[in-house]
Amino acid sequence: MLSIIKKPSALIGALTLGLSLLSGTVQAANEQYFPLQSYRVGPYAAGGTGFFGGFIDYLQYVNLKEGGVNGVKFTWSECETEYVVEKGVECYERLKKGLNGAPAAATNPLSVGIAYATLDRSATDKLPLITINHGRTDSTDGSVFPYVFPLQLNPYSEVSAIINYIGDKSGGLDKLKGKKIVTLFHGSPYGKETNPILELLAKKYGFQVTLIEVPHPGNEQQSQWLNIRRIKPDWVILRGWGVMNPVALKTAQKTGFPADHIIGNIWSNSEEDAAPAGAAAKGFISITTHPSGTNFPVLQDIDKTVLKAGKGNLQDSKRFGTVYYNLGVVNGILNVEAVRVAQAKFGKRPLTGEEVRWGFENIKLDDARLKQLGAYGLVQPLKLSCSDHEGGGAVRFQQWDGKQWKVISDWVQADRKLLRPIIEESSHKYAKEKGITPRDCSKES
Amino acid sequence: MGATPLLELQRISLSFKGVKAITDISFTVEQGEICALIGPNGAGKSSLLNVINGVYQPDQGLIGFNGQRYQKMQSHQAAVQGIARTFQNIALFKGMSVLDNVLTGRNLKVKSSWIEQAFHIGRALADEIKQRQKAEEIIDFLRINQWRNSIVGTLPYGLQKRVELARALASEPRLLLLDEPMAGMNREEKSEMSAFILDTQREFGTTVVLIEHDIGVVMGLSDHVVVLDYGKKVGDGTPDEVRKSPEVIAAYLGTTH
Amino acid sequence: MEFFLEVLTGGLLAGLMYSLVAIGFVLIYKASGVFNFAQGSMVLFSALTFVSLLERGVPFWVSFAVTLLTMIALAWAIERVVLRPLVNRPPITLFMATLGLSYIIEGVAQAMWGAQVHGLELGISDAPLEIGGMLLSQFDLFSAATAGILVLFLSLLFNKTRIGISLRAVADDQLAALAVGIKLQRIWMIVWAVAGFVGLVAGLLWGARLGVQFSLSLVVLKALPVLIIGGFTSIGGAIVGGLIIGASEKLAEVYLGPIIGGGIENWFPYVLALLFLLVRPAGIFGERAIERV
Amino acid sequence: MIYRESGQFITSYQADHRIFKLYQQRWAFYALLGFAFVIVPFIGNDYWFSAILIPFLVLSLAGLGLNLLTGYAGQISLGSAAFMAVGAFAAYNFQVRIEGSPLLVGFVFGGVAAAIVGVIFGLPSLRIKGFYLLVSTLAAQFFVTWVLTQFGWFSNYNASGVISAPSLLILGHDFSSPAGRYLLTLGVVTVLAFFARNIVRSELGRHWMAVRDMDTAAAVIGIPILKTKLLAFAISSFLLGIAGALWAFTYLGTVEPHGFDLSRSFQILFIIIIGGMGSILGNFLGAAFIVLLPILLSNLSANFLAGVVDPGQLENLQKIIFGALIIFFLIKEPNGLARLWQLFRERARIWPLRF
Repeated sequence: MLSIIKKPSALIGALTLGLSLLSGTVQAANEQYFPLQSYRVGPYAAGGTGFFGGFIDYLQYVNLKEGGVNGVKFTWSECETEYVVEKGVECYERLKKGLNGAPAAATNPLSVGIAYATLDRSATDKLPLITINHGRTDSTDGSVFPYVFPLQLNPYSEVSAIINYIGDKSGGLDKLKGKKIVTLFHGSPYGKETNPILELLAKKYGFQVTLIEVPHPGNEQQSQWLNIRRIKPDWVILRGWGVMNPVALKTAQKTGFPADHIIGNIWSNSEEDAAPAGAAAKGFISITTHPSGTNFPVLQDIDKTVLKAGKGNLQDSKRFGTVYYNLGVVNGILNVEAVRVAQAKFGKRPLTGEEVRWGFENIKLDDARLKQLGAYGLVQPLKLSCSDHEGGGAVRFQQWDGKQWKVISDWVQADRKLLRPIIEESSHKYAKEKGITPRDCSKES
Repeated sequence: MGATPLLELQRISLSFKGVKAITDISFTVEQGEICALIGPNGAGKSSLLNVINGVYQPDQGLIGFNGQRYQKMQSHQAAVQGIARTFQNIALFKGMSVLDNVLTGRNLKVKSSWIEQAFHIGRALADEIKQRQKAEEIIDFLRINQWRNSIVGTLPYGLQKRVELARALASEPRLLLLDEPMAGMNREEKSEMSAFILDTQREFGTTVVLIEHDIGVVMGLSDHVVVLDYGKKVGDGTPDEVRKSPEVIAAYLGTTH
Repeated sequence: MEFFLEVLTGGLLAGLMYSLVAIGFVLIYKASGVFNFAQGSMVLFSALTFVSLLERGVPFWVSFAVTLLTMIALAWAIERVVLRPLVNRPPITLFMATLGLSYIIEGVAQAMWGAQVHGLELGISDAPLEIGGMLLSQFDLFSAATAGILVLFLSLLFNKTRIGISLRAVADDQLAALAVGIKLQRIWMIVWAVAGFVGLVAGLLWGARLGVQFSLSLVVLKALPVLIIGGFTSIGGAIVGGLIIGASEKLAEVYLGPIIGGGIENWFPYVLALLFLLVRPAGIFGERAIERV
Repeated sequence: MIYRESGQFITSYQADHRIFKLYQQRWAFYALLGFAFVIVPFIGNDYWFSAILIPFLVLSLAGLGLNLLTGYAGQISLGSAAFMAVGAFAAYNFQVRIEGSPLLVGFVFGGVAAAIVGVIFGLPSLRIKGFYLLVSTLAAQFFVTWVLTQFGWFSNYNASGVISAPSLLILGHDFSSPAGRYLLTLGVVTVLAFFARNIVRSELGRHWMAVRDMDTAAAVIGIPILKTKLLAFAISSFLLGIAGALWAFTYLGTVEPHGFDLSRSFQILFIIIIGGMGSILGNFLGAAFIVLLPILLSNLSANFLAGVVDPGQLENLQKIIFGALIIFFLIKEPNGLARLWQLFRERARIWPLRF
């Protein structure tokens, strides 16, 4: 039954696409579609509403300001996942076919679990899976994971950059010797993922690292922080998640550990992570791949063309310019840029997922291009390739002043050369397990 | 009457948290007889049945059954030895059908393993059919055919009592313990139940120990009466002997019961 | 040694926080024999309502009063819609009904107040206090004191008032209580309302600790082992159970964690409770009924 | 016209022991099986296979597992997800560590491993009853997920602790396509449903129900309580373990321990409450309900209420609906959807001779 309904629509879609190619005229379905596996309820709703709000606002902005990319407008629809894996999969399957003939460009679930569950599917369906700032570290190796893009920053780069920053603060990486660093991590695969890298770096630079686990959800951390108090570390790296972050800050205060020596990672860096801790959060430092705030041309422009026109996606307009919102905008910029790059090669028309993938692999954002986009300082310089699906690996550091984040550093780069062999070892193991033959990237154009 | 008694209680005592429920009770039940336990409420009758089939463990004393002696009887062991019973407040499996309840009574006779049953292999089918036949015999015997597939919890009280008897009989017991089998019944139902108990004794040669308050029924039904009061034995003999015993009259028959 | 004491006191104080949630359970279990899994959602709901009112500029005590009234209304609704139709059903059925209830309450709470995280400041400093080299949290001390006052209040309520006496009668024997003319429904409603009040106090303290958000409802998972150890029917038991769980899980995490791997606080209380159960099936203070057949 | 059965008399106990006593019922059932095995693979599409049918089947199996334990044997459990996790990780390790081992043997291995863990956590059920048993099953829930995340060995030292399904090859046939995964799942679930059905109608099934309804009486008539309860835990966990393996292998293709958290256990419990405790059919009805309702609601909102109702509110609404339904079923129809279906069928049987 359903196939009877579905197939004609696909057929019509193909026909219209074919016709528009032949005649060169613009059809009604001259749109590029983004399936959005968003989450606006449940425990992680705060992140979801911000991120998807920013993403949608940017797409809207490109539509309003420039009429899309080369006349191809963007369209999207949302499907609520509640951050639950099965719902994410259901949404993926429901939306992957495109909308009203507009083909899907890429999926952006902003959820590690959903990303993992749709990883194989995205390769089969030839639909890029964008896991900005998160996801499988070894998917950085695009030769094994052609359709997965942990843009900007994978988890390994994250810790490496933090250690580099601590080194900076101590007056050079050689001064790390003998320092004591504690990592407080969420008791989950996500939390544990970077532990081996920290141990590796500890060996390399001669600092002492102690790994302390906080069981999920992390609403009770007394014993962990008493332990930290006993160790008296120079720095605490907070690899938190949800409620664990504010509780960590509160408990730190309770045990007398200074907030300005706690460094939050990429999932501990939003307003929602700091604000609930109240005064205890003041001074807390975290990494970010993009500053918060509205002081960038592109954000000013979005405010003018989208928000002021009453077309903004945020329910609470106060959240404009927050960490998650800006991440959504950055994600929008990168997705749209990929479409633009791909159109330059494949033609000014709606593209298939496979074509958009080529676009992602050939993204090249230098300072000049970023200035053009009005995103200089907001987005780090980024160059992707067949073998490198991360591209950047740099972060800036920000500090919570009790009300908002203030950027306190320039871009700090991760030691990606050191990490690459570890990533490849893991990706090759995966390839072997799944029987994948890696692409030969030297042959890719 | 056989040479060795089927059941022999020797100086049984039982207490709960220091409160004595049964004190030093001894008596014997011969093969094939119907023995009635009588006495006022709280005399320890039900507790005594519970000791016999291992629901409670006595503080001291010995239980002799079928020539064996036990300091403690476990429920499962009692069932294996051939002791079946019914309960004062009906202990049927309320969510199951009448047939299934009766079939559970045959659980010790099932020979096939659960794996055979799960895959319908080996002895499973023949076994199931055999148990079913036996169960149906009992169902016929107690005339509850028409409720065979009813869920027990939905049946009236009198019928439930009969189903419970059926479940007990399905195990082909040597000793049947009945705790107030006629409680709450009208005259007609009582005589019906009495007839079932007598038929059971005659047809299957089952020894019966029962608790009953209705003295008329007791005197008509039993071969042997034991009288309890405050956890002590105050009388033991044939119905006629007991009826004449002054202690019994004082303790029990003299009261308003 | 000093560190050991620090962990121990920290654990004991955290344990009292668990007790706060557990007390709500005990009240309801005593009066209606229901193991109320929705206690956690009630904590969430009350804290969320309170903080949302506060954020909208409603003064502290007015918010408190309004929230309390909401909890009483909730208790009334629960008695009407859930408890009354399920009277005389097996405890497991009632337990599962409270699971459904917790879903409803969580859904309503989020529909009404949204899912974002709220900070809650009760105006109690959380700066650490050093006493003889030992670290104490002012906030935890305050919570402990609150728990103490609450227990005092509840024991006064149960021992000195008419409601309390009827409640104890109901807890003892429902049929007998009915026979002497105690209105069961009314008692249930009152007890659920008091449990709602306890939930509100717990919600405020927990909310100030964690921020008011969804995972507040998860504190119920910590209260369960507390109840097992303390017994379902004793408020004193809930306090002692909380102290035992709090102290032992912290000590286990600190001293056992490094040996077998950290993050054991989630299951350790359950294993401890399980051991308790095997030794004392009715908890330390609970009474075991003799099984009658 | 629905169907008639006049003239069919059951003449032997053997015939009476059949699963479907009326030939119309049998016929309808075989037609349904035929449809599911032969027709559906041709008419279904990716979305139906991957997003609806496969999770429906896997959750039905999980519900079946829990139903044997809770609905039949009367032992309440909140640890179902943990047993699923054991099954998934055991099957995965079997596949990874033994080269070329057959897939189906891996499933069985996963089931057996889950059964062993189930028995261990079922042991306390001897001394503790009712919802006290929750403690034991919750201990299983938290302990198992902790062990699986704590020790990298279980996920073959994957940095993210995630396992990925191996290729689904059976006797050289590749079942990796959506239709293939559906057929594989359907096959496994069908076989196990028959297995479970036979058990609950056999002596062991009667033992379970006896223990559920009154365990002291069961002991008195000679039913071995320990063995009966432990078998309930073992067989229930066996089914749950295989359900876990299917969840990881044929549904998601990947899974992390966190995917089998407490909320999954709740979900499975809700399946049996809504579907019907002590019923085989009920698990399928309950699972269908729990899979379809959210999709239905979100589709409805996307198509008809777009812009009117905030999708977030819809999820809250769904939560409220689930909660309300659970309470409704507990109050009005403790035997769930299965009982409603049975009532409907009984009416249909005598229709139109009802009056």
